[in-house]
Amino acid sequence: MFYREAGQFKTTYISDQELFPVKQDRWGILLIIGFSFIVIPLIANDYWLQAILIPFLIFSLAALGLNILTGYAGQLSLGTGGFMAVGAYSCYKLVTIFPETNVILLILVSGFFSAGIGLIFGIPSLKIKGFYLAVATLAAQFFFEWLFGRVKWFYNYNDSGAIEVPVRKFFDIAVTGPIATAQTRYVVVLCIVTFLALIAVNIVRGRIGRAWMAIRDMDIAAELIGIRPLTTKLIAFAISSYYAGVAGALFVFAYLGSAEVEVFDINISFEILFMIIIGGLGSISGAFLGAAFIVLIPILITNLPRMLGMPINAATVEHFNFMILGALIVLFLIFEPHGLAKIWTIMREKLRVWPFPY
Amino acid sequence: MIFIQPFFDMVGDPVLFLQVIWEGFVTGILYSLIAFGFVLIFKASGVFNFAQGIMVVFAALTLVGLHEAGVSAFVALPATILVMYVLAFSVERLVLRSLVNQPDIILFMATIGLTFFLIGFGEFIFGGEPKMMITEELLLPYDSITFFDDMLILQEIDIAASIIAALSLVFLALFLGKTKIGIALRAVADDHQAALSVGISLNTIWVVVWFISGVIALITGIMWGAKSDVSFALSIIALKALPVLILGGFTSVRGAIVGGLIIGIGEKIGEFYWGGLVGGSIEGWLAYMIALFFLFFRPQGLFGEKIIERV
Amino acid sequence: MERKIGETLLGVEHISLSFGGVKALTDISFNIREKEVFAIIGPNGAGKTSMLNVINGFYHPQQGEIHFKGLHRKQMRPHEAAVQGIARTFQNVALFKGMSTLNNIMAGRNLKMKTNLFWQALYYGPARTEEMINREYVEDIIDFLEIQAIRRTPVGKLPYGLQKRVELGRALAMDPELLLLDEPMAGMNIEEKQDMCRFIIDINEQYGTTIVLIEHDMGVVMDLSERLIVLDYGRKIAEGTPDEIRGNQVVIDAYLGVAHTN
Amino acid sequence: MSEKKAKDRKLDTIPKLLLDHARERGNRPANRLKNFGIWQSWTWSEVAEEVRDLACGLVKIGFQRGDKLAVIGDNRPRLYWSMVAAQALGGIPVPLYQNSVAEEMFHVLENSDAKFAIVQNQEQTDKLLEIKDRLPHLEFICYEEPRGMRDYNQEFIFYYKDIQQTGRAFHSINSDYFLSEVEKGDGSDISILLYTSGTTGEPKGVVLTSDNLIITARNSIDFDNLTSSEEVLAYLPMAWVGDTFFSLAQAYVIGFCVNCPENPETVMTDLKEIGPTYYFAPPAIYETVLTKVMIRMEDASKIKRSMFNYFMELAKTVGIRILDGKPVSFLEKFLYAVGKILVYGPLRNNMGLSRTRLAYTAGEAIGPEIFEFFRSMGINIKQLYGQTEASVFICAQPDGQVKADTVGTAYPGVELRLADNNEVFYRSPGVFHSYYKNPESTADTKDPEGWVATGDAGFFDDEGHLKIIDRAKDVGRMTDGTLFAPKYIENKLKFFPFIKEAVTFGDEKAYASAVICIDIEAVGNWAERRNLAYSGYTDLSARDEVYDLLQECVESVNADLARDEKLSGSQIKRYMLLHKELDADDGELTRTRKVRRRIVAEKYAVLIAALDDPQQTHCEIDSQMTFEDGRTGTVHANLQIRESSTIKSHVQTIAA
Repeated sequence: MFYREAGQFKTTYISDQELFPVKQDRWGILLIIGFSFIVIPLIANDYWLQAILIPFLIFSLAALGLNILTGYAGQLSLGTGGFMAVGAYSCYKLVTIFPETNVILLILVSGFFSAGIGLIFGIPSLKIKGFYLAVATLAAQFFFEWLFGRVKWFYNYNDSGAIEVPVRKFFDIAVTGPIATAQTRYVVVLCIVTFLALIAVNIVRGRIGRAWMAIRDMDIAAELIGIRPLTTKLIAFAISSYYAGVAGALFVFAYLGSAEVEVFDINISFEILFMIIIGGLGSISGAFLGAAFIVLIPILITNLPRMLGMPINAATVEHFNFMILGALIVLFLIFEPHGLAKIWTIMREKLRVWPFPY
Repeated sequence: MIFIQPFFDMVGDPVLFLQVIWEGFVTGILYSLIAFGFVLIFKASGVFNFAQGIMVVFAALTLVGLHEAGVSAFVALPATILVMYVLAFSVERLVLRSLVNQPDIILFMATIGLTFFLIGFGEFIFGGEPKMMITEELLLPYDSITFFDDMLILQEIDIAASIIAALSLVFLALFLGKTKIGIALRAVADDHQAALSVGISLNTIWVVVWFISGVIALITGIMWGAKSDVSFALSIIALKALPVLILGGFTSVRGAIVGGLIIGIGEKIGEFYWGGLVGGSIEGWLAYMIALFFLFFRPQGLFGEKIIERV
Repeated sequence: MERKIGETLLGVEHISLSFGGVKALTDISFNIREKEVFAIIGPNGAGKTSMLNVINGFYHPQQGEIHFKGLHRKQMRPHEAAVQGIARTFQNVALFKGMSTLNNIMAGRNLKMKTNLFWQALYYGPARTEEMINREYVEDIIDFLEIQAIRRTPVGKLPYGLQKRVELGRALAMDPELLLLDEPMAGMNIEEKQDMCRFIIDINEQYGTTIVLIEHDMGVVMDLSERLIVLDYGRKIAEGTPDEIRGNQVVIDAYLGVAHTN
Repeated sequence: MSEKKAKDRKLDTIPKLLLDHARERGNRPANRLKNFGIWQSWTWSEVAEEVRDLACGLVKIGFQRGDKLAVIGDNRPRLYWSMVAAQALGGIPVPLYQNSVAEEMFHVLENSDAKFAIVQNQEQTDKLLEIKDRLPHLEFICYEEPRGMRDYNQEFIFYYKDIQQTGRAFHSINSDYFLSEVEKGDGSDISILLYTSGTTGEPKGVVLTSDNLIITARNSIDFDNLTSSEEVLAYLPMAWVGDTFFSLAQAYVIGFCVNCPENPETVMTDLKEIGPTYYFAPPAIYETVLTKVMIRMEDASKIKRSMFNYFMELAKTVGIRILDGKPVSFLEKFLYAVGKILVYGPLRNNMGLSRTRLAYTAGEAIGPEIFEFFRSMGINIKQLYGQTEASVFICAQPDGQVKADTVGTAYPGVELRLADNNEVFYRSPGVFHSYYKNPESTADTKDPEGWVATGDAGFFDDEGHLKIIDRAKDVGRMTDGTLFAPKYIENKLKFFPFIKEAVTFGDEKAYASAVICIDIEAVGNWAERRNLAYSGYTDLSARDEVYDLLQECVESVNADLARDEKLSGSQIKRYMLLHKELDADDGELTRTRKVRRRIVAEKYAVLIAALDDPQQTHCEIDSQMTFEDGRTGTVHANLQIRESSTIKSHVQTIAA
């Protein structure tokens, strides 16, 4: 309905392969970005930032990572939590070892550790496929849960066994630690997520992205046109784990403030898997949609009944959350395996051909 | 060096070593049972049923829950079996039927969804807190026999578990071998068309296999519940069935059993002799590592068939 | 036509291949010369596809060896074959279903694209330039195969005939020296077949690509190919020009033989 | 102003204009071609170079002043350039219809004694090679697309780019040659030779001078105030005068950009991408677009459909008034604005007409509802009346005075007069120089004072708009002396979807009557919706219900005619529905589905006699017909004749 594509013709391949070739889309996305960078910090209160927006962004990042591996390269992973943990703990160590260095930089660096780990756990993907691989990734999950829980060095021998995020300043504004305001942390997270999302989009639409999808859709044919399966998969594992790692670091540093290894247990791996299933496998926007969806469910379950004047206790909320999540996954897989992203594209198409039905 | 030491310990104290192996053997059997139910489903419907572990907990909880609700044990038992049937039935109706012909990975993820649903549902009904398995009521022994003047201790319940497990395996083997549905079931594993020619619809078969593995889950649940207590924490341990499968191969019953024992014994030994050296409780991941290690040499598992790729 | 044929490009020497006990190929030898169109025919299950799979390194024969452009090799991974300039289409289309026609063919350029992750991540500078150069190359193929109209369509949605075309395009994008076509016209109607024939001839003449093709439609084979071999039960039962083969009694038996017919 | 005039006087040939644009707006786009997935673009200065190189190349291979250059192919920038190149060298381009067969081309090439031919591709080359040995004059063939041309190594066949190559070399040596050649050009020079597919006999070559085209173009640009920023899509045959005028003359005079589609199949998508601001299409295309819209809307959800219908209704009343600058109430304005967001805007976008400021249609009468549909959505579509001999424009509708059934007022610089048989004569700067090598027919059409006979009959309505009614030779007089214009009435009838064909009779008769063929699909649907069972065409067309349905159509046509005092006498008094479709196989239609009036008249003489005899209410007929399988047989039918009420013309009553 809002699309006026007549007259938007392309005279170069560069303009033809723009991220958003249609002008109306460009405006839309600019609007969203502008809103989240300028308006939200001004209007949103701490609850919104702390309870919804920050976790939403961080989960989006993790989901983005998993979607690169599972949605684009077709390698199912159940170890996301483990890789996030690696990111978080390496970040913690870095911050304590280099107190002077800019924490944002360290967060980005800590991603490389999990990338490295991802590489190692990706190696089996050469030999094993599908479920076998999925199970293999569980190894990562449980191993790191154990490692960071047991080996005291990782949490600097705290009695609590938890990692406490120290205060770090950036142009003497506290960006991490107890005294960092929600606004600041939100903006930091937003910047990092936007930046990494852009990179993801670029990789996905280029040579590497095509190689991933080729492996995913038909690995034999892919190899026969000269795509190296192992390298391609390993790159996917590395990049995916990098995103997971940074997400993990942010999860502790910009969201929780302090954490024990349990926050990275297998359930978080599943939740993130669910995000990309509901959001849409093989779609960048899907990661965000899915994350939003899953972050919002528990909040709705808590608040809706309260609004209706029948508050339910936390445990029940937890139970409902599980049930609803599970049910939703099955429903989405049955009715829209390509998730919210697909639903959105269908809507967009409808708008484009409006008032025609197709 | 320090990692070699344990070997001497084993030789040094064979009885203790025996004890460890026995412990491992018992857990191994339980792994095998879960894996077995799993293989059943995978062979018959090609579904990688992630929910098998949860079904164990769910079954056990239902049994205990019913009993707590005042139902006598021997009514509760068949009642639970009925519940497991209803579960199998509804899974087939609501999930499998609508997902038929979808890529396996989709079905796999669906079972993860199912897992979550069952966890939420179970906890909602029976509450989150751990429960005691009604061992006595089910007339299961709970003493222990000792050998080598109390050096080697075998729990009677463990022995019972092993026996029951063995029995149920035998029983199932017979069932698969002799009964019409059993044959059909095996046929499905090889070729869906063939199965139809036997004259049993796929859907029935699916219900049946899911039901059978539900029952197996119940047995497992009881045994396990008797050893520890019944709570959803179990479901994580139940995931151990997965490395067992990798080891044994998804499609092989034998593999499930052998794999289960290897993992069970392997991780007990590892935990007991090496665990301490690296901070303890390495059971959590050792199984997976063992499995991964095996994968490098036999990607299709110990007993899985080799896949010839065609283009 | 004969004049343009050069010396041997690919040599197949005493290849035997078996799966478990099953013998797929037995002691096959033949030579393919530069710029020629070479056909492999034979009844179903004669081992034609297995032969192609051996040539581009997907199957590893137990005996015999293959030399391509002079260099001998026993075993090689498929992507190495691709690097050496062997491209391939499949009997039952093996496209990347989730991707558009354009991206499928672009994927074929993968080997020719080199920019590193860093530039890829920025989608700028070398990466973008490279992308554009290859896009131009691909558009050339799209134009050549007359599939402009389906440039952005996900290949999954395309009719069979077009999918085959796209697959050919993907193989062309590798700008191969040796092009293996596995039943390029299976299940096509007359017009589609004629188009495909035209394309194959044009490829052979315009790009000077050597072509090995498996095809059931004898008419097509006889028109297109300069030489062909006939396989039956994994054995080579005849080799020669179309005319020689037409007259060959053994071949006729193999085809009309009650043993197996398609 | 005055020095603009002076400048215009200097820029009196298309090549001169080209060089001027290269100087004035060198970097603005002149041509685009959808190719390899994007719109390849050429700026004016690039075009100037391309043309220069080609021209120099042509000279190298022996092109001389006065030589004819045949141009054959789809709309392609390079083909347009080759026309300009020829003109630059004082040669004469001769565009041909790209889809005509070799034989049809033969006549044109022979008659124009073309020495060079520049063609698009292998297909066209093959056609020429077929007939080349019978064309002594044809010396060189140059192809634009190399695909499949590998083995064409005859020495007289050249590749476009190679010629340009030599041209570039030539230019680098004598760099002022091209300029001087262009300077030699003059407005009175012959600019182009266009062959009209004459309805009778062989096509005639219409000779147009630069002045013809350029002056007319200048007038048209002032008339519709076109600017250099227009975007047009060139998709109609280059051999047709309209394309020459819009894509060459107008484009080069004012300097707007001409876009060429990827290939004939993709025109619609390419149209949408470009979104032309200035658009021409024959009525048929507008009609198909409208039908497509309607069909697609059929499948839309109920809410959408009713919304669509509501706003289209609104548009019919409001939109057109807004477009004609007539007053509308605030509420109407508001509702129309809403409609613009919900319906008109998106619809125009889907049709690729979002940016269209001005659209023309011509050639034949356009159905009023089609015409209204587009205008109501704010697309300023107008009708024009013209012909090759006039360099297109004779009449056109000024903004704000647009009617469905007239072709507008005399065009700037055009004088009009009607002969007493109502044939339209005109005189204008655009009047053609002559018919090539055909002085007698030149003399027949164009008298010494420069008045040209159009061969069309028409009259002016009370607002001075010309109304074309029919070919002059077909217009007759009824016994009471009123004009009888069969085609005009038949068209009005055919605008109704239910009527496939209609043949009217009235010349030298007391009253007009009509033989009507129903449209089996439209009427068939109508019947099904009333679950009215029928066995076939003959059965259906004999039904009373159908007659009643058609009665309305006929009478509304009569009402329509009544509004024209000159035609009101020719209202249809009696009609019948023919028992069979008119069929080309039975020789009743031409292959292009035009009615062969005379043959029909002979074949169905009985019916016509019956129609003319007020007593008869039925009429028996045995008629030959050819069935689908090619068998022929005779069909017997007893056809009913209906009276249709006629209205007394208001005009007359007022007059009285």
